[in-house]
Amino acid sequence: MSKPGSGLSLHIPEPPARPGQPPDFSKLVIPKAGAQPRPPVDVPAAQLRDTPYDLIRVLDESGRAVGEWNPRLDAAVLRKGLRHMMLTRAFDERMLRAQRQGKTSFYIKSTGEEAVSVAQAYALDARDMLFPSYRQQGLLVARDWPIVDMMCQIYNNTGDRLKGRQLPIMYSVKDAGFFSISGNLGTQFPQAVGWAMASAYKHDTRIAAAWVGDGTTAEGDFHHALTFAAVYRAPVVLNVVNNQWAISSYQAFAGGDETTFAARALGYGLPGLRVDGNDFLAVYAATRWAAERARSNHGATLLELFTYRVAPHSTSDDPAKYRPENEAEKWPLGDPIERLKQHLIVAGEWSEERQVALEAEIDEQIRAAQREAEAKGTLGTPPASPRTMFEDVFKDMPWHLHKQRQEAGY
Amino acid sequence: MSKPGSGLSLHIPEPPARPGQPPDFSKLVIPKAGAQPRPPVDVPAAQLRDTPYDLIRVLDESGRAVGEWNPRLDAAVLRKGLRHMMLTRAFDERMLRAQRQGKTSFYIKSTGEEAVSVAQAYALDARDMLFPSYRQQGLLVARDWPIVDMMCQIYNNTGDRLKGRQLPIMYSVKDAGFFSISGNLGTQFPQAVGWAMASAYKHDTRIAAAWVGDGTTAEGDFHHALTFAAVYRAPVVLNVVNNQWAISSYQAFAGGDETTFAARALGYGLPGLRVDGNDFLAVYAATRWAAERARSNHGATLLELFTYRVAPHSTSDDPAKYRPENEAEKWPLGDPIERLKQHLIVAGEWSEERQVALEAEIDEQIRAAQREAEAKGTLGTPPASPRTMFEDVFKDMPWHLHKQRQEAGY
Amino acid sequence: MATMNMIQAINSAMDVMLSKDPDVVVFGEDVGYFGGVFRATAGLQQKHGLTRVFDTPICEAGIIATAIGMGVYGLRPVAEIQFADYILPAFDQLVSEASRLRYRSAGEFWAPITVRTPCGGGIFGGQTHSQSPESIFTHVSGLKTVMPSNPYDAKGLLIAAIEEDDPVIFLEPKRIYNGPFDGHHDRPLSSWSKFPQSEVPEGYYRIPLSQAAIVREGSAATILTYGTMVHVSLAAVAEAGLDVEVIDLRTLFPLDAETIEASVKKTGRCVVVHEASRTSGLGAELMALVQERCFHHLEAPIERVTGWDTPYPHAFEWNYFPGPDRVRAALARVMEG
Amino acid sequence: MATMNMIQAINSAMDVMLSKDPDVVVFGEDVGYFGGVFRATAGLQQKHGLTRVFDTPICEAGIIATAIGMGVYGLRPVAEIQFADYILPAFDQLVSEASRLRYRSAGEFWAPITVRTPCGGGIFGGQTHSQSPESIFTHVSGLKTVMPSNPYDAKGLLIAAIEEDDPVIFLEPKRIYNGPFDGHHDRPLSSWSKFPQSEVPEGYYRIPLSQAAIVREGSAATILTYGTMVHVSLAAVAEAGLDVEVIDLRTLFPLDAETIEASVKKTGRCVVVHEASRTSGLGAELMALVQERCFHHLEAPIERVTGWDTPYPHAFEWNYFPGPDRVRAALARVMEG
Ligand SMILES: Cc1ncc(C[n+]2csc(CCOP(=O)(O)OP(=O)(O)O)c2C)c(N)n1
Ligand SMILES: Cc1ncc(C[n+]2csc(CCOP(=O)(O)OP(=O)(O)O)c2C)c(N)n1
Ligand SMILES: [Mg+2]
Ligand SMILES: [Mg+2]
Repeated sequence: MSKPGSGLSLHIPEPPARPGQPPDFSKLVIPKAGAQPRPPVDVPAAQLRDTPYDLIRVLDESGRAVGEWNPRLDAAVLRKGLRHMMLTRAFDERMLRAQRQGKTSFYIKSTGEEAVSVAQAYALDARDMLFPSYRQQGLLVARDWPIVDMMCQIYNNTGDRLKGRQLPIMYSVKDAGFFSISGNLGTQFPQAVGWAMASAYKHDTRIAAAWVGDGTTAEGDFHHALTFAAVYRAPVVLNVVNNQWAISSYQAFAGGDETTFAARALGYGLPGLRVDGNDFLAVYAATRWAAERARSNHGATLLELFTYRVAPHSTSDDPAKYRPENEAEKWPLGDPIERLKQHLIVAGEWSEERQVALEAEIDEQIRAAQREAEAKGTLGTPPASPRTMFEDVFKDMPWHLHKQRQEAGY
Repeated sequence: MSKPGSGLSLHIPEPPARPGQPPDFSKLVIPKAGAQPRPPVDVPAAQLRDTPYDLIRVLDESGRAVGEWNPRLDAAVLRKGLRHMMLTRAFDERMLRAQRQGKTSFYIKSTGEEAVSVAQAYALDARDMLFPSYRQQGLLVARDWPIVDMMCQIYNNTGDRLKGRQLPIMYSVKDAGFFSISGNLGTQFPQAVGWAMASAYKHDTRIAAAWVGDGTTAEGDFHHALTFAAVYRAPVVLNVVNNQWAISSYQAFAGGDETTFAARALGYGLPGLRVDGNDFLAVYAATRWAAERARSNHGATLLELFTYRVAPHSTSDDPAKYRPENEAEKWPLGDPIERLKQHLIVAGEWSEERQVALEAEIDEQIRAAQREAEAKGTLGTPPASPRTMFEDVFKDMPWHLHKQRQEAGY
Repeated sequence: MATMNMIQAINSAMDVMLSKDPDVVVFGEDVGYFGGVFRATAGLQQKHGLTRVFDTPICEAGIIATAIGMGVYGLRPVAEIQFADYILPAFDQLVSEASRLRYRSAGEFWAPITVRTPCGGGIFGGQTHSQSPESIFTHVSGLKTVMPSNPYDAKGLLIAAIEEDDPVIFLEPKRIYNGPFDGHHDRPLSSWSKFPQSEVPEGYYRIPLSQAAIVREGSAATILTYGTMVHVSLAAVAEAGLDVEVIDLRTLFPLDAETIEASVKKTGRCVVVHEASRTSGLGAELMALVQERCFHHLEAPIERVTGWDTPYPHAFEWNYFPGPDRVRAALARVMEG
Repeated sequence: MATMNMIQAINSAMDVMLSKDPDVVVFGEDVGYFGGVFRATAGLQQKHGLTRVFDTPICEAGIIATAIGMGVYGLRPVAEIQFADYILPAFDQLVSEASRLRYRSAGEFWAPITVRTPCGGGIFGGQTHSQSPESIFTHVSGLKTVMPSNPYDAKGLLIAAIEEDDPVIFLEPKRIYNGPFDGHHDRPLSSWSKFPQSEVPEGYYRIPLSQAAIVREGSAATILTYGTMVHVSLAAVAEAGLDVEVIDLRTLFPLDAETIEASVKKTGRCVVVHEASRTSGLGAELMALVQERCFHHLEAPIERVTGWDTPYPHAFEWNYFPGPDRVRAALARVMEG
């Protein structure tokens, strides 16, 4: 839009391709797997000024695990990871269909981002506290939280522990160390830092982890979290899931054209690691590094998980309106499930046959869970009496809510 | 507070010295003057990853101007700069005394930070828009805005253009391109970016400049400003005046122990320059670089002006309660006025005699201005009828304010 | 004349102003290429260009601060906050800055910004896509707050808001974007095209701020309401078979006190209806205003029908939403009392 | 028993709770080593340690978010916002998070945080060191709002607030930190030591939230007020020579409706007094509440004496501040009307 010679001009970012144009990832630089050095977990952040511009990768094209970041996980663990990722994806597919059938009002899938939540859950301890966004359902799946319970929340049915108060997928699972998801983007990021500070204050050994998307990094809360984490050296793993899109907004609208999101760490003197988010082993290794660093009292790390949002933003969204239909297929970093499966097969620890069998088993598991959940009703089957909607505003119900409940006739 | 072996512990920053202890600047690394390379103004930010960790300095110990950043300014300009810095300091001293005499309720000095505002005003064009904090009175002085007008605002007297509405020193001078100062820290930072975006939108040639202190960088508005500046490549110079203190809080409470404030720029892909804030020539040169870069449509720059708050935070503050009494004297980067004076003398362009004469002349100028201002009254001499307090809430006064003014009896 | 629903009318208002005034710019999360999650800006970037209608970072405070800076420069920014629930991160920039700038600079600077944002429930948006925050804005000196109830008003009021030199919060009841809603969620939806207020001029016209509309004349009682609740109230009145005057406030601050006073003095009875939660809601101010001005005319206590003092519970949407039955019951009480 | 001014009483409340409960932590801008710009935390870091009383970055939203996270872990954070004017950047964390957490998680998580902040004018603080934002907080479901008017109440209420499992905004009228202020700014200042409310137990005691105090019994009319205005109202009543009942609300939400109702039913006349600006201020809710509950007992329109709907102008401090003359005039009007 610059009028040459006529002075300044305003720059408005644009994605490389829009509907009707061929997907274009030519600007994307993808370093060789295994080429990234793994620093000791207690290295001073000042010695990590290049990591934000690199990309930690373990799985090479052929599916072999290479380089210093290879976490050398047991095949058994990897098979479990494969299973949890597949379970997450199958769950998403089922719930999407349920939404289409009107059994719930809304749904958000994490397709293509399963490695982020599952591998990160593995890299953290079971008692570490998670402050997720709405796209980390894989964390709950990986912590083996009952799928049925998640479905009951999505259906707002009589089994919904949240009493029908929350939008579907806005889980809260204290028993799984999974913090109540907020509809307001980013607010959990600095709260996680506060939780971690409290853990440190109590000389506890538990750390916190939090997630935001690329778009959400623009919120003030992102800055507040990094500032407090740096100043008090809080034991927290701060994750930016860069899936390239924020609803219809290309990541450049959060600054992604200017530098990496991992680079934000440099401004606070924190380590910033950029990771191939579709590489289960790389995600596990980088998260493990950050968790060990935090647990050994060396403070916070910012992780950028570089991935792609294969699904629409939510069931209210239609990506065909703003990005090439086949962009997902052209994503150069592939699919996390495919890649882990390949790795296991190459390692002689898995086969197409077992894969097919596992798919069938998971499909049955999900169907069974859904039957069980739907036995408790779907949207429109009130989880409880409307009386309950006046509870939990305060610990004890004040007079005005008693009065209003009466007025409501419940 | 760490209990060894008992798990995590919470880190709380502490300044190197508290009252009763000797000042300690031993951790401070001060590079040699002239050693810093000056990149071309259109260099990609990606090639400026070290500048935030350096310190741009031009004046060496003997007072000579050395190195690539030497702006080679005329001696006449430097003498004017010396004069404006001295005028700013004398003005501060007078107004402090006036506050002590009860002629106003409040005052904030900029002692030791005069080079920041005066040299930066020189490096910008007269029509560029300034979005200052409350400690850049030197910007107005350097733009030759009448001292009398500033005093009238401080006195809230009949000459106060702001009709007595604002706290003393919260100037607003549209005619000098000086934006209304807000009592809320940092809010002007993203507003300056918006102004700069508008200038670019209109293909104007004017740029914006904004100032916050080290402590204020922790506010969300700081992050919002840098994000928008980076995304839209706004023509704005964003300044962090790191004077080591935020009231009683050492700069480490904004993250200053973990890295530099200039390093924040890296996270947004912006150039970040760290400058000796008490070196008039370095401040001028770095600001000029950023202004030229912005004006030639290469976007925003973050400048950290490394200086020391010699004065108390304000007339409500007593630094003896939280920092060593003589810390200011021990500040290794000296005094900006002394250093520029030395430079001029070494260059044969100035003398102690002329200095003494100038001091006397300035003293007389300030006294004359004060007499003129006080002729219009001091605090307690209403600037206008209380009727005016109901004006300017809206462009046109709505019925309810008419009614309230009536009720008030004005 | 064209037939427009509320989204089309709002889109048309921005289109008209973008064409009329080169200093008008429109921006917000997803408003550019995509045209907004509610399509309010659909087609505007394509028509008016990349630098006039564009996406922003997800940073409500930054959006408002940017608008203020642009306004100070001399532009007329129209910012969208994707949901009214998400305007709170920008609260400081709106209250401490946009609303105070003219006063603190004694008229040297001001913020001629318009902040559009969809509000209210009835769409199963859950706690954070259903709120009605207007009441807190009506407490802010220096801010004007508007909420239209139909396409014709929406366009005329939005154009007036954009031309206003004071900051305006323009709240859009999302439940009635596509058609009026009388609260009977179990009945088939009606589209705007069947209603006269969908007859909207294609071109420029204004509806002045701070002027309420008497949408139904009556003598038995007065209902003070706005937004979606105008339609709920009209349904309740029809069902009650009472000759009630229904006033659509349209601008919530500064209020049109004269119209309110004249009506209540005529009817002697008053019901206040809004979807926002009750305590310290705008209804409280309306009740205060009415009793200050009409005390000796009041024949019964003023009743308020509002959202409950709880968050908006997803599954209990219709237990929270103040429907026609509750309005009817309140009318019955004021008629007795 | 000791003689304390309000700052000392507030300091003592935190000292007592820090000693009593190892999960209590105190933080905010300049509250650590320095002890706070109003000295409310003076000596507490030295006594209780660096990690229990500490400074924070200048980031109100971060302070509140950190407090929420700590509260979720199980601590009882007491956060200071240096001036109530600067609480707005934290508005989203307070309203969308702290106040909603218990509800949206159906009781799994909550934010047992106390947010202390000095409010109000009368100290020549200008527009951004004088505001009274309490009204907007009383509109927020899930938040409790408290404002004491003397040292004894301040300590008892602050201890109750810290022990509360719901989030509490604890507003401290800074004008009366050192002594009560009746609005006669031209008269010599009085110190708390001359008043019985400065007799404060050194140890632990609580004053329950949501209980108003009748600070002066009377039968001619009722004044509903809180904070600094309690003292202004008492002065006005004395000067008017009327037998007026003065109620110090102490907790602004949830209100003590019973005490209010009983008093107005007894007196039949009511004046609401607060320093906050008028439109949609807490006074509006009080007027709504009173007319809902006492309509048939009211013999005159309820009057409100408040700050004007403008920012707080530095040089016109005493033209803005609602002094005893304005309260007396309002009393005269309700007695006639
Ligand atoms: C404070 C706030 N602003 C706006 C929204 C509306 N919104 C919901 S999701 C979303 C996009 C988030 O994108 P990103 O952070 O990249 O996460 P992703 O959806 O890609 O996982 C927006 C704008 C919101 N929920 N909260
Ligand atoms: C939003 C906000 N929070 C807190 C304050 C109170 N306050 C005024 S100045 C100040 C310290 C600012 O320090 P810094 O940013 O370093 O600037 P300096 O005073 O050193 O120039 C504080 C906390 C304020 N004015 N606004
Ligand atoms: Mg994203
Ligand atoms: Mg400072």
